[in-house]
Amino acid sequence: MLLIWTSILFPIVAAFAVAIGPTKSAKWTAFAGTLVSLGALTLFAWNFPAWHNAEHFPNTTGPSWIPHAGITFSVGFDTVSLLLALLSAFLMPLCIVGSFSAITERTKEYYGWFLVLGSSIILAFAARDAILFYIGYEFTLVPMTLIIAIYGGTERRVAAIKMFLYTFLGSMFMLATLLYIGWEHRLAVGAWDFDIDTLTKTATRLPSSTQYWVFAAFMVGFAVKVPLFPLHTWLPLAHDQAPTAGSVILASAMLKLGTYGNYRFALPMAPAGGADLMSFVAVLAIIAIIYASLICWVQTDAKKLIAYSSVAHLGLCMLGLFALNPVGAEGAVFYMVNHGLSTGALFLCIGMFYERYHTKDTDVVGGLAKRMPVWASFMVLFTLASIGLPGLNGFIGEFLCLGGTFISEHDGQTGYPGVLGPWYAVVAGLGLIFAAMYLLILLGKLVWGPLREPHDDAAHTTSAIRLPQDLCFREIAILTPLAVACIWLGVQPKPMLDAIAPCAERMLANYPKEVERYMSQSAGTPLASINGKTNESRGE
Amino acid sequence: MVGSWRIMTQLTSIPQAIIAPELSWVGLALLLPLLAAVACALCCALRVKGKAAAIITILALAASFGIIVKAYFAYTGPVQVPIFQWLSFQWGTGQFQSFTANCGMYIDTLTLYWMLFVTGLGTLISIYASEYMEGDCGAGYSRFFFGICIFLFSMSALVLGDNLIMLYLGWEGVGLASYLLIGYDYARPAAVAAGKKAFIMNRIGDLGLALGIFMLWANYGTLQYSELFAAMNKGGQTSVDWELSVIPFLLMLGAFGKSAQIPLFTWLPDAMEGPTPVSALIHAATMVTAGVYLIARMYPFFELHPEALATVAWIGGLTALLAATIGMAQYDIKRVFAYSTISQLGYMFLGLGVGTTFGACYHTLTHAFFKALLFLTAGAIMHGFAGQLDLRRLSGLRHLPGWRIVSWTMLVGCLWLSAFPYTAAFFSKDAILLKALTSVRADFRFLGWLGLFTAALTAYYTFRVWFRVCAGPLHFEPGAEGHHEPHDTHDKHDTHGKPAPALAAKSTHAFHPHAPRWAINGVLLILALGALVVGIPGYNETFAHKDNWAQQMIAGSSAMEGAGLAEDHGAEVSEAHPTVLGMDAHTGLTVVGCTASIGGILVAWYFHLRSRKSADQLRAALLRRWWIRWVPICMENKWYVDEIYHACFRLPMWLGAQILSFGDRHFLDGVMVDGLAKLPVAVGKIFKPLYGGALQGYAATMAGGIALVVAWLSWVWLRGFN
Amino acid sequence: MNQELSSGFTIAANAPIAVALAISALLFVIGLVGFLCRRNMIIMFLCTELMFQGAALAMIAFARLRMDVSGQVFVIFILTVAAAEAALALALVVLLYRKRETLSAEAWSDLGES
Amino acid sequence: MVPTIFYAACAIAAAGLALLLMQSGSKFRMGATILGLAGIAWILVIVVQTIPTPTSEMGPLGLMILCAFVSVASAVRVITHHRPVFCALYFVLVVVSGAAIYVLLSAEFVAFSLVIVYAGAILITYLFVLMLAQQSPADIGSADAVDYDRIAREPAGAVIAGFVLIAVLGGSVFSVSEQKAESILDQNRAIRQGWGDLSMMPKLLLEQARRTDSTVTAVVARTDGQMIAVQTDHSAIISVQRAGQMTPSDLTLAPSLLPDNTSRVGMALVTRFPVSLELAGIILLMAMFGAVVLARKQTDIADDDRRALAGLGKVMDGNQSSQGKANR
Repeated sequence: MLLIWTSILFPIVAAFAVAIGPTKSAKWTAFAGTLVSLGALTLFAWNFPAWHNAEHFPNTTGPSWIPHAGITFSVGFDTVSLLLALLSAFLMPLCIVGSFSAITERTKEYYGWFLVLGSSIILAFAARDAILFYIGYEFTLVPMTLIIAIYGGTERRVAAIKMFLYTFLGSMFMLATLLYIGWEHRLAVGAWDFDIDTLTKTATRLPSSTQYWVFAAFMVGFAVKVPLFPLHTWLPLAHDQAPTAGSVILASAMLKLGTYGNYRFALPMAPAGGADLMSFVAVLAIIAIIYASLICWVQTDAKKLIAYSSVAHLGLCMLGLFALNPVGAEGAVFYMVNHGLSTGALFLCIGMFYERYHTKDTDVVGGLAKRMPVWASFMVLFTLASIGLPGLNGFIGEFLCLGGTFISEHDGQTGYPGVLGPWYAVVAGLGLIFAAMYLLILLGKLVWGPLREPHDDAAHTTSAIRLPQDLCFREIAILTPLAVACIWLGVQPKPMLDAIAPCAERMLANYPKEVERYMSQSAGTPLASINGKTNESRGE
Repeated sequence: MVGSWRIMTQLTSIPQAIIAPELSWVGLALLLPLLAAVACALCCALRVKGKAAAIITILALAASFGIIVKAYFAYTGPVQVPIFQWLSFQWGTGQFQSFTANCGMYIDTLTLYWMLFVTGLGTLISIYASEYMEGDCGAGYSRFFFGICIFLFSMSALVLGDNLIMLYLGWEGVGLASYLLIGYDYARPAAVAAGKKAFIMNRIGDLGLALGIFMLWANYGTLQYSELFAAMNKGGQTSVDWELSVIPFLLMLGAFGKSAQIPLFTWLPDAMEGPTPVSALIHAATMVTAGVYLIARMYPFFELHPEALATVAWIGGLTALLAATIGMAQYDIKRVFAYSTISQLGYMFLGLGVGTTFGACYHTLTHAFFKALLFLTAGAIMHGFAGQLDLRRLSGLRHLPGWRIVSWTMLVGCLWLSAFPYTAAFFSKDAILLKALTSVRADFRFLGWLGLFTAALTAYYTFRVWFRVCAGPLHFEPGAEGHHEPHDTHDKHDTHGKPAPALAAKSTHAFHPHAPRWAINGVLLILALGALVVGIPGYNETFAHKDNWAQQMIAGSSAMEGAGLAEDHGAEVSEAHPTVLGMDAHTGLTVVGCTASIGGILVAWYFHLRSRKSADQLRAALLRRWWIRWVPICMENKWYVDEIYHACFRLPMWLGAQILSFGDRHFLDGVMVDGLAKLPVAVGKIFKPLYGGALQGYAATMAGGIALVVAWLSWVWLRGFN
Repeated sequence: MNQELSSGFTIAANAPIAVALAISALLFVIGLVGFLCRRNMIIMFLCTELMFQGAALAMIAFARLRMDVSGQVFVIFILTVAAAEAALALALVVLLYRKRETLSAEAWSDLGES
Repeated sequence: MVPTIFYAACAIAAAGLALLLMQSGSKFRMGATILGLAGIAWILVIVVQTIPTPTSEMGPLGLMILCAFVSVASAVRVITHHRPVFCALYFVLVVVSGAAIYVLLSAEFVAFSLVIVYAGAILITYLFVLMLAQQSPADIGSADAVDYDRIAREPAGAVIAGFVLIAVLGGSVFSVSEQKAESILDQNRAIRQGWGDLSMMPKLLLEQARRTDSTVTAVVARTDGQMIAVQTDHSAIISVQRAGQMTPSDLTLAPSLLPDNTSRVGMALVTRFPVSLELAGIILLMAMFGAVVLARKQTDIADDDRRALAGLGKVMDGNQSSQGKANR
């Protein structure tokens, strides 16, 4: 408990220290702050009692905050949220070190806000109270908006505002739904309570028609954050304009809040709605995969390409989640962590060459294997991890997501019936081919091929800190932990898979019977599912 | 029509594998290449100038080979060796409530058979490459061997793995190695593009394989070979369930991608952009046979649908013919060999399809040797003549001192490739064609004849190369590139193979081709010897009437199940069709095969040695006649397959992607999102005059607001009263 | 509930009080209209005083109706506030007048976006 | 009462007011004035009609209506007159007629303080400022006022907003009261409150008690803890200590001894709203300070001078000082 709060609050303490302290030491203070946060969380994970048993949330009690509204400061982890929090805490110091040379102006504000960002992300993952979660979830937006709007590219203001408003709009749906469930709880019991478990129990008791709307509203909220197909357009712009470290955290930690929200709220709270809408969401996810992949193919901006690839990858993650069986759910959770690692690393790599050439246009720069062999090696490694090469981390999640989708239709045997099936997997699998296509094209342009460099040396000289041609020690030190993590998770996924399994089962606890109900309904009326879909699309 | 369908119930059981953790030392065959890869990567990182990477690689691969040999002699029966738990978890206790794909090995004769030539050839080709790549010392040398080690590791994982996920790991891993090595010379866009193409086309096949794996899991609940075979042994899956029957087709797609069959064959010729040892090892001898291995390994499952194997056969036969026709019209030596590889792989698939796994696997073995040999000789020529591979610009190399070993070993390779009577390939190809020709199915017999015709074409284009390059008057022009040839190495070579003074006058830039040294020559000789040795099982069977070693190896594995039974079945029906051209099947085939082979060679001799002009005349004559001119044009342009793919798939998709990209930015984001965001602004503009800054505007808003609120309140109250 | 509310509507039961209330409403509205229409800042403030008058009259009327002196006390407070407001507002007007040499309220529209 | 009729009256009054504001020429003025007065009269008639008035109240009602007309008419002039000074003077008329209505509503004290404070103090201040800010006659030229006094700003919109307010409010209020016309004034409550106020004023209570019975020496609490028990005939019984008596005895006070309006207001001020009273004082004080600060002659002082005034040294480097500015 103490450790969790340390990991949440210490960055904020460090942020104050950064604000008060001298400009020179700001970056080291920030680094130390994130390290302590990571250390505390690691220590907590080391002694975490629930890695291997299904005991529900070992540490969940917390002091009351607003007693008559039933809001408490309760934090605690299950393995999934712990993994995601660890991922965020792990990336934070790397991002801070990665910003040493990129951020040369207004450094104090930058590191201060960055620490606040890290803190709020961990808070969102750790929260056991829905309102506390909402606070962490929403508060990430403030520092991120500032980081993009102040330190970003040429269109940073537009990007920051669009990101803020868009995701804010989405989370309003989420908040409204949470409050609604809290209200239902009050009607039933007579007192407010926003404990997530309590809310889940309340929500699952609602009639299925209500759950349908609860789920739909949750989905709207989280789909913006994930982002799912028609609601994704804020992401490429934000990524394109954000500074490198901002992109990393945005892709690796903040987008995970969306999928995590589905895992923690939408799916377990409204199983009837989930069962009704699973095929709809799956179709959207598949559209996201294909659509974003195709767009990636013709992107010339390296960062935008990675941003769109995030859309595609998280589409696959959502597909796995909505396969509603343990294989898919395991894959999806695994994929959340993996995507964080590999995409974060890719953003870092691109940031590193951007610092040297001040362009991300793959038509202008290319063939850097000759100029920056060390960088090229890392880039190739992370790209392969992102493609999903077996033996690296990306593969496990991708394969399980796809496999979960494939076997979803197989009733009875797995204990988890579903309505997706081979055809969904076939279409989504095309995404795998596309992923190889666009990422290899990126590699082919950026890393391989004859050397192409922009000719204006002005760009080099204006850079405040002169960087060596290839990566310096600091940059290698950033990428190496990520590379090790990518390889390690690819070779030894077993401990993590075992840790996720009970959580996945718990999340899916209500699904077999709900899906069967849905299937028996739609069997009675063949058009039911189609009607459901059109209703839903109208609702959105 | 013989459905293997009906045979299903007669399956003899596949020997059940026992779990033998004590055999885990075989895992060193996996581990060593991986460690060597790490060492090579370190060499790369430390920018080692010497040949340390090559030495490490050779030692590791040789040790790996040694381990496999030891395992071969220690072999008693199929075993399953667990190593560590990889991708596995469970959520229940039932059969379908766990997902298990551990890192482990499944060792049976098929595994050993494959591993023997994979590691053996890997070692030899590494030795060859240690000399071949020496020009890149300090630049890409370590990277090259890193790729080789990764490849060997992946290939070993593919073959040794005890479940399909391990196979998939190896499957993608060899794809990666292939990608890295084809694009080894990354400054050349063509090489990069070829690597990319190879990876992506393989990925298409991989998707099929992955889907097949899912389907297997969905229906059998396991991916372990031993458990899958046990489930097969139980039989019972005779119901016509579309899910079961689709399994072989999905797996087949993977095999077609990896083994460059129609429709996924176009990457292989392009892959020749890679360094020649890579072409020899990966794109001729080992990796491309992974498809054959997959089908052989999963052979029982290919009988889940009656037409699955027939599809394999047809694809194989057609690919063999198509690739041979293209190969006839190519001028680049490596491309000719590449198409011949596709063609020979087609034979293997034909063999698998018509039911002789033995023939297919035996052909894989022989092909590995002679094709590696051919590629390595081509590589030696390319190495010596600064990248020159155009067979019109090289001639009579056997007269050149220092090039004799190359010329004669190349002849061995060519004889073997053209299935010259009583060479190893003759036996292996015969095994396939015999099976096809004696099949009860008419279409298989047709494919057999097609295969024979292809054999004649093969003999022709093979010897077209040899007669052009090695025979005839001495003449050569150097190639354009000398990229991995630092100048100082030239002089060193001159002492070894001194070119004749007359040659210097002939070549334009006073060019000195440097002849290969001991490593290349030695490897060529060993391979030529190997090509002879792998014929021994064939000799034994044909002349000594002993047991065929290769057949025994295959028979001991899962691959034999279908084959053995189909053979029995074939023997039974061959009463009705005992003959080929009226003779006993064996004799008839020997006669026909000899005719095809020797006929092809003679034609090649006439057109490409005796009267080289007549070849051009023939071509011109064909081009003059409108009704036949499409044949040479199509053959020279590879039947426009690349172009068709481009027009049918790549271009529409690319256009679609452009449209989507534009739509995403300007419609979805521009119109929908930004438009929605502009709505409040537009509404606000209506009221904007009120907020021009004048105080009264704000006051008026206030008054209006109060009026509205009061109106609403009074309305509510009035309703409440009435 | 209903009963309680309806008792609140006895305000108009006495004719003089009803008339006073009507006047108070009219004064308030006239003041409002004046505030919106006039451009002279001083007159605008005068109009707010007019609105104060309306409110104060309503207070007195209700005080009479309820026979409760609180209403009258409130009017005293209104007077206080009006005096304070007049002092400050007029000081401000003087200040603004010094800056721009005009009493027009439209000379001061810096609050606007454009 | 039918609300529609009331709305029509409001509309007519609004039209008149709008016409007056638009200043479209003096020929409309008379018509507009008549129209506006007619509208207002109609409103008042409707209001009076709604409530059946007892004959005893007819006199005050007549006076009330007279004052109403004066008040509303002069209010209209306040907002329509071109000359600010006249506006202020008309406002005095509004205040005075308003004070008359206060008296009619038996709020004498407030009425007089209104006249003194408003008409006397505040309006004089306004006039001062008006004079201060008045343009010289030469600037006015031929027209009798400057533009911003002559031309109203969007009168139609303002009038609509205002009269919609009154129509809606009045319509709803008066339409309801129609059904409640029989309600009477809550006299009992007022009496009770009056006695209650008296009980909180012990000296006055003693005085009133002595006025009834001169032997009273002290007023004591009754046995039920209350000071005063109000009877149904509006008289009150208190418990008093009489001279020469050991035990307290009851004394009945007649309704005529109720405290008058002014003392009740004063009492309410100090007993029920003491804090508000203090706050009002503070507000006034602050307003005075504010007025002094605001109206003081503003001079722009340079940064360096300001620092000098604050006792700080000058900033040496110009560059640094500019940085300092940026920081501020």
